[in-house]
Amino acid sequence: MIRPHRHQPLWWAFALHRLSGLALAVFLPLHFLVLGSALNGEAVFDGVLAWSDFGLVKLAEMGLVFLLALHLLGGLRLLALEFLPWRDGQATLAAVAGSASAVIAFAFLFNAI
Amino acid sequence: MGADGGNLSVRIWKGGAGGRLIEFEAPQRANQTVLDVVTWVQRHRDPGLAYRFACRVGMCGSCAMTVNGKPRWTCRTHVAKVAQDSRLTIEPLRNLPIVKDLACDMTVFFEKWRDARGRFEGRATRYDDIECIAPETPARQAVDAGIECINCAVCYAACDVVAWKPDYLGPAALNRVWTLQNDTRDAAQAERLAAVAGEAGCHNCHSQQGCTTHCPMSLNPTASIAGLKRAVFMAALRGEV
Amino acid sequence: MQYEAMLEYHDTDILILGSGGAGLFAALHAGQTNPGLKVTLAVKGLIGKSGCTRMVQGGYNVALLPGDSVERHFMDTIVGGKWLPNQDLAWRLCQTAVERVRELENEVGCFFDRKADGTLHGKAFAGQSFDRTVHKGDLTGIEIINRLMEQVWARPVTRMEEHRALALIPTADGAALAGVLLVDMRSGVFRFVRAKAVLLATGGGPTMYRYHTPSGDKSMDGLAMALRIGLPLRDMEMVQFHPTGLLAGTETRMTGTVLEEGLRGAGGYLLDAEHRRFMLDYDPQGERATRDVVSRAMYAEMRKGRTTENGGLFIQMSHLGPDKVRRGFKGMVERCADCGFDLAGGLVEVVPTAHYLMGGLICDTETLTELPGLFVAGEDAGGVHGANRLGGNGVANSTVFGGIAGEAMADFAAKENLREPDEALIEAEIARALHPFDKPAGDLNALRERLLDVMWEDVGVMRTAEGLQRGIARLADLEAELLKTGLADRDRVFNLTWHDWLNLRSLVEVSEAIARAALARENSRGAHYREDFPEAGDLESSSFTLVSRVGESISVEQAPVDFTIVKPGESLIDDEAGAPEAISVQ
Amino acid sequence: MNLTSAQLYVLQRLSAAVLAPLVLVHLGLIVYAIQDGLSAAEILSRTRGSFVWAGFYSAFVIAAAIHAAIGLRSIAAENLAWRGARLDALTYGAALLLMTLGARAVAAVVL
Ligand SMILES: Cc1cc2nc3c(=O)[nH]c(=O)nc-3n(C[C@H](O)[C@H](O)[C@H](O)COP(=O)(O)OP(=O)(O)OC[C@H]3O[C@@H](n4cnc5c(N)ncnc54)[C@H](O)[C@@H]3O)c2cc1C
Ligand code: HEM
Ligand code: SF4
Ligand code: F3S
Ligand code: FES
Repeated sequence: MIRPHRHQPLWWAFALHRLSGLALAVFLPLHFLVLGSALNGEAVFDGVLAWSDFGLVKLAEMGLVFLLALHLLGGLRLLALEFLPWRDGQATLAAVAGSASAVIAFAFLFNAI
Repeated sequence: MGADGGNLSVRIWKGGAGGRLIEFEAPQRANQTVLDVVTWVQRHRDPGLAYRFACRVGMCGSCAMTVNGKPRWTCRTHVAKVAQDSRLTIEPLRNLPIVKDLACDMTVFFEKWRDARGRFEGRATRYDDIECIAPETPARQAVDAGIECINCAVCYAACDVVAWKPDYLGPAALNRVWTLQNDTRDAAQAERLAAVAGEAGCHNCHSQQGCTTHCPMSLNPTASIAGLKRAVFMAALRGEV
Repeated sequence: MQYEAMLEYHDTDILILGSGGAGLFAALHAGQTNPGLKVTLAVKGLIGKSGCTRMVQGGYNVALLPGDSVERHFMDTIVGGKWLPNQDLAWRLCQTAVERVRELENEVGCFFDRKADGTLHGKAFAGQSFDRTVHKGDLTGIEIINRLMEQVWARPVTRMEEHRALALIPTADGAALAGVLLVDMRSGVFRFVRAKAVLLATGGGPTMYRYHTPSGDKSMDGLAMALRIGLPLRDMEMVQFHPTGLLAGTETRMTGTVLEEGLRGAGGYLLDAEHRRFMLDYDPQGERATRDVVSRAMYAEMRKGRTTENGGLFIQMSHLGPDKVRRGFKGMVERCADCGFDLAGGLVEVVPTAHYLMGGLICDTETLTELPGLFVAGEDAGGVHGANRLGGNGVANSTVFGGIAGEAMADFAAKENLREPDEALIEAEIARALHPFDKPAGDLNALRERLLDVMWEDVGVMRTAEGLQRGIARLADLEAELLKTGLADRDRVFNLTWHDWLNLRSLVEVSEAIARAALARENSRGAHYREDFPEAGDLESSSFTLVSRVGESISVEQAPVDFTIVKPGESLIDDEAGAPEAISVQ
Repeated sequence: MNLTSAQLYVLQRLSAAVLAPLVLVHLGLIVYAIQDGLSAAEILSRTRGSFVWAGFYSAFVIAAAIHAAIGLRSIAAENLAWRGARLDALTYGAALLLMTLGARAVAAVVL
């Protein structure tokens, strides 16, 4: 499935950007629903938020934070690539974006537990 | 003489779109390109094998094929560089219709080059002097950076967007267009920008950089396309495209 | 007719064979001259991607830079051609090159290299008195052909790609050309294209030598076709060898490909197998002597037997400093590296390699041949270069005369009607092309190798009457065997082996013409060297050879050179007789 | 409303540029706010009645709706080979859905 012509870091950067974007787009309506539940009173909202105390949910949240950070930083790389003069080393930049996202995600997890 | 005695096991695509890989044994040599292996098979094992080449020195861009899964020019790819355990798999380029075996129909590639308005449209004529243009001007350097394309379609085969959106003009045509948009002698830049701002245009590119990674001439279509996107962005804001 | 089911008919006003500099320019100019005409471009490979114009590295000679003149370019061409060129053609070349380069730059879109002040840069090429070679880095041909190709793709030209011309078909009375028989290589369908005017621009290409530079699609088809309908070819003995072809062994297509001229110019050494520099034994200019001199010295050295593993010599660049070489010859160093050789730091095996055929069809300055309806331009045309072609005059020749042909054909076609072909000849030519299909399969490859050896050994860099006669006899044997050899794969669809067979047949036929012309010229001029007649002969009474085919045999005549513009000993340049003195502005 | 593909591109990049600082702040806030666990009271005390946050989240919702809808459009066109009316329906549908749910969410936390 992953054919050899794709074996290069920037194809992976593209794939991750796409997957993270898709995941965020799927998550966002849910997120809005959760926030919207406040309309039905603080208690309902709290009830929904209580879910986030489960370890597994925490991990999933961390995943989301990772994806958001990754998509943000990756997106910034793309905006820079498209709107600033060309610079080499895009693969390095993509790797930096990936690592920074991981750092942010762990920071989140650390703070969360 | 030159032979290192070993054998290569070569799988070669035979037939059209519904073809399959056929296995051949070919002698391994010290000085041997992938094109030489294909030629050897045609000359000694399968006289019906179809493939294309012309210059054999990396100038005409006719000999590109998929070698062990990657698009490459075959006349300048030494077997030692790509063979894995003396094995080679040779298929036609992706994203183009197959005529037969390893030969693709490149018509659509050149049609897109044309449709992108990938040609010079100047003001001066054969009776005018040649324009004075200093080599260090940024515009001239931008032209030079992208001009040495041999239209081999390796980038075109490497790009997934071409595969997914068959109308997409593709990296080679857009790279050429960018050189023209930087050409101070050209007089059709507005029309050309419109030609690459449409449904099939430059903004379909997702900077996968397969084009730049695989281009045998070390060109950077990604950068060229980024330049075009920028120009289309500004033009769209001004309501021009 | 027997082959009716395999044959399709097409009509066009102008048919162009070949898409090198000559063919593409003809297509452009024909359309510009008369947009109402239907122009068809048929080519053996893909448009713009086949042929040698694409492979031009050095550049384009033109008298466009301050201090140069058309007269000077012309004198260089005549002196370089050892007084054999047709002077009217050579003058037209030098004169029109000026307009053509401007057209390439201003209308077609080529972007030639500039000097720091922004004006055109001209580089030095051996054998010329002025640094007039305009270029785009060392990939000039790509720039010229890509730009032309784009322009042609954007115009209403009917494209017949991977169509091989098989035969020129005159009218039944032989008074004019009616059209061309082609085969669509992808489908195996034969097509007869009737045309009011046809341009032969298939680009010669001496690929019958063991070592050769031209692209793989070139096999002298054009000249073989012309010979078959009785048209005379001139200067056929004039085969130019390039001194530094890459030698990488047999069974690799890398062998024979050019390592650029500039390597010697920059101070590269040629060494024998014992690493001894030998060029100074032959010429005080050493490695920087002209192509023919260096090629002969190398050949002589190789005959002494001190050759490398693959039977050649070495080129060494490392004494100039590997980093400097890597910078100065980036493209060349990379190409060698791709193929496994270290040009910058090591030794690379080289051998003289057949590069260009000066000979070709006779035509006038409007590119018309003696057969009404047939025009010729580019490497298929003879007479422009005489005994030697200056580096940089090849692409000038094809683009200049290709453009002229486009205009001339448009004017001609506007006045003419389509003509009826000799149907029997079409029939016979199809049968001829299908010949190998009902013969038992044989070893085509061994036959090709034999042809390459015959030409290299007997009709090559240095020639003798004895060798040439032996060569002619060996060629005859070879042809007989080829006619008995058939194909293993009987499908006509994209059957490269069939086309190999057809290539071989064209090559054998033209090889005989070369050998016979070489036998007839009993002196040594330019690219032609007879060990048994080493003198150049009297310049005033210079003559050129004319080969034509009468029935099954080939006859050679000699015709005197008409010095229409300058005579030997004279010069168009003041204060200088003959060769303009070497000056260099930079 | 029929946008050209170039206009869609412009909108996508502009919305991304708007989103970038908003997401950055949002991310910072998440990492900081999660420290003491999430509680409705805490979130709402910050947001209720605040014009700043109302503006912040409204901008976020609008930009995200535009940005994600166009992004989904690319994905559907390229990976699912959707074209034409279907593609438009997806784009505008997604934008509308996000806009609606987003507006509701903003209302819930701000009002
Ligand atoms: C490696 C190399 C480097 C060179 N460098 C220089 C240089 O620096 N400067 C210079 O001036 N010259 C140079 N030359 C010479 C120059 O390339 C040629 O003189 C010139 O390009 C010939 O142009 P053409 O149009 O006649 O033929 P080509 O460009 O060779 O085109 C011939 C065309 O005819 C087609 N064809 C062949 N047979 C058939 C057939 N049977 N039916 C249909 N089509 C057919 C071919 O496919 C091709 O499209 C070089 C040549 C080589 C090989
Ligand atoms: C909530 C937030 C976000 C969502 C739901 C989201 C969603 C998406 C989706 C679905 C895509 C399409 C993916 C693709 O074409 O491969 C996409 C693309 C993109 N996103 Fe986001 N995104 C969000 C935030 C951001 C941010 C903050 C940026 C920042 C800078 C950004 C920049 C981009 C860019 C540049 C693309 C285009 C990629 C391309 O076409 O090559 N996105 N986004
Ligand atoms: S950009 Fe590179 S890969 Fe693409 S066609 Fe040109 S030379 Fe080939
Ligand atoms: S591979 Fe394709 S996606 Fe863009 S950067 Fe190159 S054109
Ligand atoms: S044969 Fe011309 S690039 Fe390979």
